Amino acid sequence: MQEELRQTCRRLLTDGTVQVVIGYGQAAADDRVVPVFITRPEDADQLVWNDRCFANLAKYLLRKEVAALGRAAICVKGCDQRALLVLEQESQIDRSQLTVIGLACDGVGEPRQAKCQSCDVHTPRQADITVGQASAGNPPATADGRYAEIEAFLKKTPAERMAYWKAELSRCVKCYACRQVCPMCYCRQCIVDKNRPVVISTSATLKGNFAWQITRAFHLAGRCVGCDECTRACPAGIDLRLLNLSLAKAAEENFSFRAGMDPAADPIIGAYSQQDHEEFIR
Amino acid sequence: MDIGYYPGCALHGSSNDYGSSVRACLAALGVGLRELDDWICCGATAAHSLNHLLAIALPARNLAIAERDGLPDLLAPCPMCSMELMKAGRALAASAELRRQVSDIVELDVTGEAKVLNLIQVLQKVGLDQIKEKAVRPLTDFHPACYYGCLLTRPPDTLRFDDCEQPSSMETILRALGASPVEWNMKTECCGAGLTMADEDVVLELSHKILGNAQEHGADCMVVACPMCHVNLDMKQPEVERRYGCRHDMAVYYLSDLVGLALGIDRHALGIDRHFVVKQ
Amino acid sequence: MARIGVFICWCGENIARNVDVEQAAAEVADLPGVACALAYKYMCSDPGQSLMRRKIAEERLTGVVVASCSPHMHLRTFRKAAAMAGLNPYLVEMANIREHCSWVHHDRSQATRKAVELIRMSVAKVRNNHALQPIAIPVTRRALVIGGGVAGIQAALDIADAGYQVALVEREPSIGGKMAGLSETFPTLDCSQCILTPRMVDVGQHPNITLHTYSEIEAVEGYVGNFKATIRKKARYVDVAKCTGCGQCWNSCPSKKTPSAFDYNMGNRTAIYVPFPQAVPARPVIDRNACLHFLKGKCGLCAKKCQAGAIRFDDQDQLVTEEVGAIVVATGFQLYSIGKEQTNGHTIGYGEYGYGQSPDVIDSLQFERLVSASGPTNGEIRRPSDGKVPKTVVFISCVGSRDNAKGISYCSKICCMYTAKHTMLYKHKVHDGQAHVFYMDIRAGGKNYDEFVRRAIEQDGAQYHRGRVSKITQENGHLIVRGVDTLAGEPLTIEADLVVLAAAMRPADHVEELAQKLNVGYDENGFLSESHPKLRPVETNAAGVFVCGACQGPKDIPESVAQASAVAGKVAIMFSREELSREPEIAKVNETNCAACFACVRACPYNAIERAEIRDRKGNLVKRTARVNQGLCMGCGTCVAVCPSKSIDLDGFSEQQIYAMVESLE
Amino acid sequence: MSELLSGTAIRPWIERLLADGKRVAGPQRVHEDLVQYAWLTSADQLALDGFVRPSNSIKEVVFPRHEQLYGYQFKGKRIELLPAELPTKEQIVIGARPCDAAALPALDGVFNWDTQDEFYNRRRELTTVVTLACGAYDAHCFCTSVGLGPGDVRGSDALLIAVDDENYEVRCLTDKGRRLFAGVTTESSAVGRVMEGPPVQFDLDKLGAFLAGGYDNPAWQAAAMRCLGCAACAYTCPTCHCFDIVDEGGPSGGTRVRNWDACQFSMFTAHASGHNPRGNQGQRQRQRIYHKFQIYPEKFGALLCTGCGNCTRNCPAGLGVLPILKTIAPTP
Amino acid sequence: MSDSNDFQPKIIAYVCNWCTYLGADLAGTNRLEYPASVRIVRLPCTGRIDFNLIVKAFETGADAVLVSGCHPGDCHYTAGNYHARRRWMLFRPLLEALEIDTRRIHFSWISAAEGKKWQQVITEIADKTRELGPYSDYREICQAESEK
Repeated sequence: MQEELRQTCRRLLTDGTVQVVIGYGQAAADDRVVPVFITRPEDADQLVWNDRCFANLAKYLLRKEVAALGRAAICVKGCDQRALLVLEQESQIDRSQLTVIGLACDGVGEPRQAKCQSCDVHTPRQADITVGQASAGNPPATADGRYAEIEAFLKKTPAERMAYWKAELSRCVKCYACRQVCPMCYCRQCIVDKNRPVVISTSATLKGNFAWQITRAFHLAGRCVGCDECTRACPAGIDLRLLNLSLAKAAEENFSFRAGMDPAADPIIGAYSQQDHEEFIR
Repeated sequence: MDIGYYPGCALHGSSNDYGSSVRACLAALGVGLRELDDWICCGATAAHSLNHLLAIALPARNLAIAERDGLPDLLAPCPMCSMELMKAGRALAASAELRRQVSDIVELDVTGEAKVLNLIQVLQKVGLDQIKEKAVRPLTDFHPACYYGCLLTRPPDTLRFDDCEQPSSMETILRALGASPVEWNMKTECCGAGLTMADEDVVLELSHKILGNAQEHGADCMVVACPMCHVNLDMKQPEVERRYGCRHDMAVYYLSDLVGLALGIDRHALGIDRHFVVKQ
Repeated sequence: MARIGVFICWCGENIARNVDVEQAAAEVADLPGVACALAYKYMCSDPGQSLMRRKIAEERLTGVVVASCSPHMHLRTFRKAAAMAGLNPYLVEMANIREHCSWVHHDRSQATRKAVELIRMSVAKVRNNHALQPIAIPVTRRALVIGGGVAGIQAALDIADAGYQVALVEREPSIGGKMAGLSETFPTLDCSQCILTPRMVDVGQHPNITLHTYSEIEAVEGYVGNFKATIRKKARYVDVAKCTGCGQCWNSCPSKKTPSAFDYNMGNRTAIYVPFPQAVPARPVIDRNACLHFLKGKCGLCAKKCQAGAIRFDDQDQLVTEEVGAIVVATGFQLYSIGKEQTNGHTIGYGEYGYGQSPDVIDSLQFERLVSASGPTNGEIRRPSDGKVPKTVVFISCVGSRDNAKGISYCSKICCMYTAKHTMLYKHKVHDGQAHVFYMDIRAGGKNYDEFVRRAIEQDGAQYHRGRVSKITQENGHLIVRGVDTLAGEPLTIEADLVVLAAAMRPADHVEELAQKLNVGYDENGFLSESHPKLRPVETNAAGVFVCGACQGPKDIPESVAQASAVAGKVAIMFSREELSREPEIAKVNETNCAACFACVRACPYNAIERAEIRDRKGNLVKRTARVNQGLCMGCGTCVAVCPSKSIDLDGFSEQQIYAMVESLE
Repeated sequence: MSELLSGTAIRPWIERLLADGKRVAGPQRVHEDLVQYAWLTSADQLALDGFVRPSNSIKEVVFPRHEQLYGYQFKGKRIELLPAELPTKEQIVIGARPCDAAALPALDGVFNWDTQDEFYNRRRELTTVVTLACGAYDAHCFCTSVGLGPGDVRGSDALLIAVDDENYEVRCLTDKGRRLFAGVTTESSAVGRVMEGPPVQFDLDKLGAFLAGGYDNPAWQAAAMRCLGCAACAYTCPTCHCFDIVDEGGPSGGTRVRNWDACQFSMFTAHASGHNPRGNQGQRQRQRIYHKFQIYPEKFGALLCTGCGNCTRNCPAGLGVLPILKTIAPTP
Repeated sequence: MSDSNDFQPKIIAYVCNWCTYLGADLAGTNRLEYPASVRIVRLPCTGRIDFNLIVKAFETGADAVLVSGCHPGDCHYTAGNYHARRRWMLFRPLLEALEIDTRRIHFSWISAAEGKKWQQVITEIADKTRELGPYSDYREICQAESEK
């Protein structure tokens, strides 16, 4: 499969379809797989594909340093592709100018990452080129198990939950790795960097950290595609996935909507239906 | 097609003729009736004016039995029964809280899903073509006045069936079988119903008006789908005639009687020979 | 450094009773940025306002907080006053220490503490206010009137007489609306056509009015002062320019059996027809569903007869556009037809009144045609079934109205009056006839209205029965009306020859679609929503769109006409200036920060935000951004809430202001 | 002869320190795969082995991520300043890595160069650093390339060297250290051995030469291409010390605070005008390397990197000092 | 936990300018008394009310927050309240996950004619919040300093 990937990219670069392939490569110093930006056909062999290809490369499409490299092809896993769809819906990328190389994926990480447990996009959708065959096909989308963690978490007592978040968020140093890796965080100036007014305290105190994580999570409401890059990137090991799940769950339960799944479905933020049904407003 | 069957008190007693009529007629149409095991009162007793919860719980138990025994469609030939059952069904479907409450009372799992049908609806379910196909004897010599009474189409929000003021579903069926129903004015008037015990005079007057109006509009018989109506129009007819010194001589059939006759079932099997007014 | 003046109003005793205004003044005087704080008996009074003006000058104030009543009461007042003193009005805020404090909290110390906090909030806000300039929008001084009934006609004429161009759109072949079909009108019993047709002619001849009959609104874009309406002119198959209206065509038309909509199907018309003799324009249309030429491909008699050669079988629908500054909606009403399935799902009719079953059960508009001299019976009251003159007529009021079972909870308002009128007209024509009226109660408020009803009862002998009709059946050519007279306390059966149903008034069909095209709100019954029931009764929440007549709610002719003239006045006011000035408290995009996700574009209820591009001098795309159309934005701020980076903000309720207010509460 | 600290003695000793009201920090297992320096509330939390190094650094002990400098309050028209009280509690770091301890002298320079930072200095005075010589290294470690090693004592008050699974040799290096261990250790003949450090990864002279002329080298941009511009590297780096000063509060008053900041944020150098002298990530990474290997050394005569490798370990894109230097100044 | 009698819960009410604000005005006109510890922040429309405002309210020491606007269908701006409703439908689950006390966040539709309802809502919120006591959890969060 890796060979197939390399050939594909070599071809795309040779015939000038693209000027750069955004993909995965082997780090020089250690065993890690890191993002690489291949601009010459002969370098296509640097591309790798294995279960350590964690990064959601979609984010790089939004970085001007990368954009400067020219017309791009991007390697995506099923989950990453969902991000592309949202970015397209939010007119951040011009899909027609982009070549999407879908990588059939059986999951990443050893043991597999949490998101892979309930994955239903092993084979990326709407890819221009799909490389490889996922041994697990795309199972029918069912909410079963998709929200297991948050459901389990909500079974804890309020006191336990409060204690949990106090402990976890007290470690947050506000390095904003969660924001920087997130493909959906593309604001020109993040709300937390605005100081007139100060909506969110920039201090890495519990106050600032709660406000920040509430905001970060809610700004992803109906947008988060569950790539879990925020969780992976967090140097303090905070399970941000939980928060994203709670919103994804609400979106699916209330509006049977999953971000980045259906090109035809309208975004749920900035939209409404008179039929929206709740029971908490009096 | 098998459906649940809730006879209710009348069809087991005073109106067992209706019972046999329904069974025979539907059997001929290939509809199997599975009588609810251990059914109880439909709630059309003092309950429905005295105790709201009881009025729901009584029919609810019958519905629960149907649901338990996997009988999604439930026939209640007596309109009072079907109305009570439908009313309960709708109330239950609307409120989870009520379902919980009632389930406790009747010690059965009440879902309110069972669909209650009256006789006409069952025949509609069978389908006109089906009935026509099986018919062997056209009813050309019948000019019935179809009488729906007060309950078959009311209250409209509960029944959601036919036009509550100008019903025509019985006519449609009979017309399809060759009969020529008459247009008349008292299709949905009250026959006095239960007052037949309490205040016979009222019943006699009302029945007289109904029979008379049917007569004036050229009816040679009447068709009902309610045991109570049948009692007041059939059993009381001689008394009416005596009281008002007139001659109605109006045979009163159950809908299933005429359909049954069309299907070639004999009068005895349909229980017609147990009616009071027998036309020469 | 801000120099804010705080003016605390006693409102006589209203505030001072529960709030220690002097202490409050003393406390807030110390707040950072506050230059002076003082209490006065009546801030809204002349001396109060001049005190404020004087202080603005003396203290060189950069902002003002008036702590008194609700801003809905006096914010405008105080902003005007500030403007007179040369302070930008948008640097004035209020603290509502009356409705929200002194009137609802009777513990003086608590109320005073709250008042101080409310003032502190407003000070915090005003410190972050910016001077705003009203937004100027060019106005196309031309109006579009939708609907050619009496309301539309009145509005069009008044606007035209004020010297402005008007385009009048009517979906029927002629203007005139419901009123053209009426016989006499209450409470004066003057002939409807006699008073209406002259106005119709005026419309037809008015130099400032462009008439689009047999036309419908296809689309409307733009915003107040700058609308662009696309109008579909349905194919008439008659060249209006050539046609002289001589009548040769319809007199010779062989297809005569089409029920006339104008007569509510009580009479027939030809395939080429004018709906009624006094039609404006007096030009026929061809009904292609009835015309033998279109059905069978032969005939064409009309074409042969027409000297002017005005018949055009090849005519097509045309789309014309009208650019206008204001739009008047006057689409009127229709009757709820009980007994038939209603167009909008929630009002299902029951058959209890036999409408649709017996031809002799008719509705009140049909009755109007029966009595009308120009009607199908030439004004003789003959019942539809057998043309006999009905000797007993039962009128039933509140048919559908005030009946939740029919989904109509409102009173149709005019039925009591026209039913009384009907009984009179009937009596005047059928002297030996007897009119019966079943009613719930008689609502005859209005000049000479109750007298009118009394006349119907006392002089013309109409029998009024207070009660409902339960059922109407047919009995050897009679209608047996069974009801109850609740005053006599007994059931009542009347053998009638004719039954007239005073059916409920409902908005005309498809008015919802029109409302959506215009961004105008409507209630659950489909009546268009005015923007304030008392103070802005003919405006809507869509700036530049006005309503009059029965499309806004049940009304009689005088009210409709009055409302129409009111609308004309509003439009004339709007047109009296070169430019509109609009409230500047609207959204603004920080175009450098906007990430162009366009969530705001999706969210805006007014489609006031557009996708824009910023290009450098050479025309290269620098970035894309959202941009607010100042003419459309109404300042709700929904966009602000959906913008994650707050790159869009709301002047007057900016992030800065709101957070300052909240933080001032710590 | 050597001083010996037996494993069994460590916990009671820490409990005593805690009981005496001292603040004790040390490696703690947060999750099964995450070890961080943290304040201990009980001795059992201390984790000394089974990992290479904590994912954060000990700088927070002397330079917290958030610090109140002073408060202010609007009193009518006046503004009243409320000085923040300085810390008073003695604090001890146990099990610091040499690459963490060695960062402290570097920080001392910065916080005492033009002004004396009383907050930093006070904390520094109150702090005793007990370093534990490394027992393992990983692919990210490069202390030997910056002139340090598994047993380096720079910045330490005492050094622990594992003798066996149980016991540690204690080398007290300062009075603070000696005071801390007085009466805790026992005489012994056993001596701990410090292991070999990781192989040298790059040549400092070559690097110096490259930096001298490499400022405009396009290689920076290429090397930084995958950098996403977060501060995971800087905030877990023992030596990074940039901070931002902001006022937090409302109309009634507030506090002026100092929060960590990092040169990898695009906002770090953004001007009000909209201009940004470090417009792209290449320039920002270049700044980080230059600061550590040229600017700081020129000013203070030492490197601003201890080769701990945290930057790479914590980088979501697998970047950091070592990977960059390897691509820019590879050692043949 | 303070004694529930003397504890005056601090309630911040974000209300729309056209319905609820006027509803509160009406409560005033009708002299309907209610607890004095509520602070109204007037916004044009519930559509404008951002979730950050709720967080900020708690940061400034609110014990309860109310968001109130026009009934569905009545929005002065036709749809702002529908946007708001959807926002809160998503926001509450997040707060539950974070164990921010949703019993202290109230939403209501109060029309300009419902002065009575305004009085009831505020009174009930005050009572309920008094039962819950001061929102000490969030106060702690806000006071917690990073280690000194």
